[in-house]
Amino acid sequence: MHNLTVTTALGGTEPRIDMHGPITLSEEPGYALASVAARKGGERATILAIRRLIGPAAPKPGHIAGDKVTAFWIGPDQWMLEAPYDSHETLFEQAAAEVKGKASVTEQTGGWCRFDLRGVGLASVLERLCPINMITFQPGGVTRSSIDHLGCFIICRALEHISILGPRSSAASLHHGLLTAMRSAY
Amino acid sequence: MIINHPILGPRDSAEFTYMGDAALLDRPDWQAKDALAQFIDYGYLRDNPAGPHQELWYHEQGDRSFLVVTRDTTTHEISSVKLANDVARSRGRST
Amino acid sequence: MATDQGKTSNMGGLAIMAELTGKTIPEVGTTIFRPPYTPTAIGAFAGRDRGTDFRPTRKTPSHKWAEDQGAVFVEVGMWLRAQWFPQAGETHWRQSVDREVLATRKSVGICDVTTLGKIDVQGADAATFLNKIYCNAFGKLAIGKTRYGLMLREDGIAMDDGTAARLADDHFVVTTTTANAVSVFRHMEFARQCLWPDFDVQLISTTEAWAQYAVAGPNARNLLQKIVDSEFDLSNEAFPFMACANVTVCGGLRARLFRISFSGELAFEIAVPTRYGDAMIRRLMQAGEEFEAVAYGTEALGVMRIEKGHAAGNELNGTTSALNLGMERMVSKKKDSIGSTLSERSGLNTDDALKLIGLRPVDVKNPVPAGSHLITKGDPVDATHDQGYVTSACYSPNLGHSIALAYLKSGDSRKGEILRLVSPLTGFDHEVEVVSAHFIDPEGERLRA
Amino acid sequence: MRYSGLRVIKEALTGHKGWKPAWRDVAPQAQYDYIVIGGGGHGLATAYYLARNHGAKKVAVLEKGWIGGGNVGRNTTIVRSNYLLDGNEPFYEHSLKLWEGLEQDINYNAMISQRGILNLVHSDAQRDAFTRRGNAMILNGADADLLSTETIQKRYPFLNVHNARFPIKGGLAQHRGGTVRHDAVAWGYARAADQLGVDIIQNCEVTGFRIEGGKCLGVETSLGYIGGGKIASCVAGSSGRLMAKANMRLPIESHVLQAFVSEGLKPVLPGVITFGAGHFYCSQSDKGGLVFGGDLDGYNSYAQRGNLPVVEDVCEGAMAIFPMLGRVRLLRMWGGIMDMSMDGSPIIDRTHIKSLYFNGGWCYGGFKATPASGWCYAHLLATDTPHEFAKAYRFDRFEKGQMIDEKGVGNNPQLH
Repeated sequence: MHNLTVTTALGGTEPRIDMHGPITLSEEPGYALASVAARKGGERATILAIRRLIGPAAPKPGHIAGDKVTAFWIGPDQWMLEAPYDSHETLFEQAAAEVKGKASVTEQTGGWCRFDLRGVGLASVLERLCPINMITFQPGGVTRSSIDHLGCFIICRALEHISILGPRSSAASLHHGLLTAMRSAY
Repeated sequence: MIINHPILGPRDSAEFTYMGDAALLDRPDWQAKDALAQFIDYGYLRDNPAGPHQELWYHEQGDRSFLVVTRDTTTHEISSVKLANDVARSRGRST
Repeated sequence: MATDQGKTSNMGGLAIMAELTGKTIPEVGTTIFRPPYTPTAIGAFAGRDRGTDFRPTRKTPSHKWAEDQGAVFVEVGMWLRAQWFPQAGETHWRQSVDREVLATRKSVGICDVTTLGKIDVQGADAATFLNKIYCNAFGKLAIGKTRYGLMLREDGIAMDDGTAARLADDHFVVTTTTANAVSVFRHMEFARQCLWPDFDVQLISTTEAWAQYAVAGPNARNLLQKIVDSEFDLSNEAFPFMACANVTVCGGLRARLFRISFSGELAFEIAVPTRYGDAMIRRLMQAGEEFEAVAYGTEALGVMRIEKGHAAGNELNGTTSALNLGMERMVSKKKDSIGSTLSERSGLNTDDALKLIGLRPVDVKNPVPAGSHLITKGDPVDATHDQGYVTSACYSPNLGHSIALAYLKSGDSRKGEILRLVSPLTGFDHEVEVVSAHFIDPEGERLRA
Repeated sequence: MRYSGLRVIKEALTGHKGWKPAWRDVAPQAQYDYIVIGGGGHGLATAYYLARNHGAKKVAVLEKGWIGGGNVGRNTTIVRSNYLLDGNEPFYEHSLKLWEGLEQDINYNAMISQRGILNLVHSDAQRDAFTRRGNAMILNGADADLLSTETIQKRYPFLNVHNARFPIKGGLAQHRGGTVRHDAVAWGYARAADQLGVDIIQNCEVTGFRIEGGKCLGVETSLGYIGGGKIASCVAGSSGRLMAKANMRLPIESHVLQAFVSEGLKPVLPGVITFGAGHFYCSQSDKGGLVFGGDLDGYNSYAQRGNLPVVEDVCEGAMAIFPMLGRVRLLRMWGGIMDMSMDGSPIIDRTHIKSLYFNGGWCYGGFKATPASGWCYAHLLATDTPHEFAKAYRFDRFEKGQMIDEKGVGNNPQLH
């Protein structure tokens, strides 16, 4: 085994945690990501493969499903899989084995940084960041939008737990934007 | 402006990138006898109507779909939104 | 509307109009309303995006390492890239850059090239699709090989260039320039969804998913052999120029290895998952100690690519064609590709079209600054007699004088001609000689070593 | 009536009873030698130079609305000739020279103020590109000056030079550039043309062309048919709509560009500053308001209003470069319709229909071009040969592949 050290998107060796008011903002490096895009004619097979990977049916647009391995919709016939990094470092290989050539699978773990917001009153933070209707945005909902000029996935895992996936290279800018919005809201 | 995405519902136009007249779907055949003339027309001439206009919007900050949006250029009112992929297929675009 | 932009005077104006026309004020109506309703502070519109937070900053995974090395950074689009790495005793940036260039050409240098755009192209029609996107042919590229590709806009002008590596029959990794990564992806999505909707091809950007480092110089292979796991043969026979492969490094970490060269040296680019980027650059530098490896920045990268005559953003400036770049033979006539038809228009193929050439100063003490214009000796210095302009310039520590890339009318047939290089803006007027753009190793022996 | 200082004093002493309307209100005649469609800056300048330079007698300008009501009254008043390419620079430099002599020529105070224009530089690559541009300007007889960061800081101490997201690393200045009072340009040209016998007919909308045997004979208007020897379209922003009546498709899309003005301030900004990296430019009007703008909204539009994302973008750009502007209040924003051509450069040419001429595609550079556009268009109309400075502005440049693409973005009108 190699012994290369991992750095988080913010450049540290430990994930950063910030608390302000009722909200906790944490850097979450512990997830592997892989994108799955159905090939022509492989749409049905891809949906079935995703079900085998996550348990429940492949999520519809705007949704996330699954437990340990989850999938969320990212575009027509495309999903992103996520799973704990420690147990699923090569999630993309597992997915590729499952889709059996009916879908294109790409490792995306390094492409995204993830920040989780936890606490009561997340709507006040989110409404300062992006044009999401926080009344209809319920657990299991996923949307992609722009936060401070950065294209991000916003995932509602629970009413008091929202994940934001943004481009890894801009992690510091995104983190600053989230923290500023927290301070502005509370 | 709000664009009613056929899959995702109403979305802020700020999430999109405008990509021009939907006539850009009709790329000429390179082997046609008058291919050069057709490509010049395709590349440079536009109807540019004052009224309903079919145009391409790319959901760059969203699901990366290209949409064909019919929008009145005098009022910005949007009357129809379709996936460009479907429109391209229905127009018989293949290879 | 005077100083209040009609906010208060409008009512008075409407009242006068009413009197003149014999109507009441409501009958006259009001003017077209222009927002904001009430004067509003500009800061309220600008919100939080101010100062250095005006736009996001993009940093590569080696950013902190580069900061530790004292790197000077430069803005390239949204990215911050290390421009050069000053060492103790160096007081002028040229000292640092010259040292980085010389050390790389002499032994080995390492450069962070993570910022290059990367697009994963998969599907049964991936090769057919790339044949449409690039003006040169990709259908027959062998698995495990990389090819340089030139992308045209539909109007026949060069859009971007880069490489496409074939990892499997149905899987390519395309690289783009740093500046055009977003627009090229958009362009390819347009082609995929709108022009060829029935192709089986899937695109996804992987720019950020991989940390990528160029390892260049005569000792590049020796260095990498210490990094790449021993079951992978890096010899020239097993892994020749333009080869690519999935490998493992440092005892099992998945990585991608490309034998491509921007510097003109024997060179590789090694990509590892981003979270290992910081560890990788440190490991590379450590492994390079015995070869006196240097880290080099974008400035040295620029010097070496100019010495080698490689076009970059300054040459692909949105108005130049494959012909201007000297790559007209790459535009395949046997297939349809975006831009190929309109590139045939007469105005883009005149006898006196600009051609990319090299320049050297007649008096080697002189610089050859970018942005200068070229005038035939004896001609008046005015726009009518303008023969071209310098796109990229640098001091070449290998040649001991300044060199430049330039566009010159009929440039390819004017080698050896002495021209006036003028920059009235900066008060510069000297003689230069037209030479080949390939200043170093024109036969490409080094990069095939 | 000539305007002069003496005249102002005399009128002041006699109750201002002697002033006459600046131009006549006339009914259209049945037939003209030249019909210029569009009473904006370009149309009025064309009519003026037709009469002044070419001795044309029977000239009419047909204006759908009122003089000064279109783009000539909606722009941000900047004049400059800092272009790069051969097709453009001689034309715009000619225009700047005409601006310099305009007030004497038309006997009208257009408040021409050569306060200078500065394009900020943020990187070495940009400095190289601006060096090439500055040299091209000088080779074409214009003025250009490459400024260091220190000079800029001294001259514009309020700029955010070092602590910005895009620090300022110099700038390309054209000291002869500046601003002109836009409405006065329309009024001044209208008055000058009128004095040379040009009929200016307001509230006269062209509803169609009478074309027989491939030749344009005249125009149908809201005031009835008017015959003309030569018909000249000059309706920037409405070119697509008008030429569609002659069944012509153009290499043009219509887009909306927003502009903004703040409350009046004491003098703070000596000159015009453009901040390309942040899509923002700004000058201060003589009344004290900051006049500024940014990018196109970026989609086809004939509605003279834009959308909020661009407003935010422009205000962000404003504060990025002038942090002090945060508390300055924005009074108004508005949109103008731009004829965005396929290479970002204009067209002054004959059409395939005999006797029908076209001037348009000015993108957002129309105001500064006003005098030269009128000058060159009048030359084309009178002589049927393109003017030397406008010979590149032909329709056929697209089929020949001779685009004049300053920005290098290709056939994407929304990006020019």
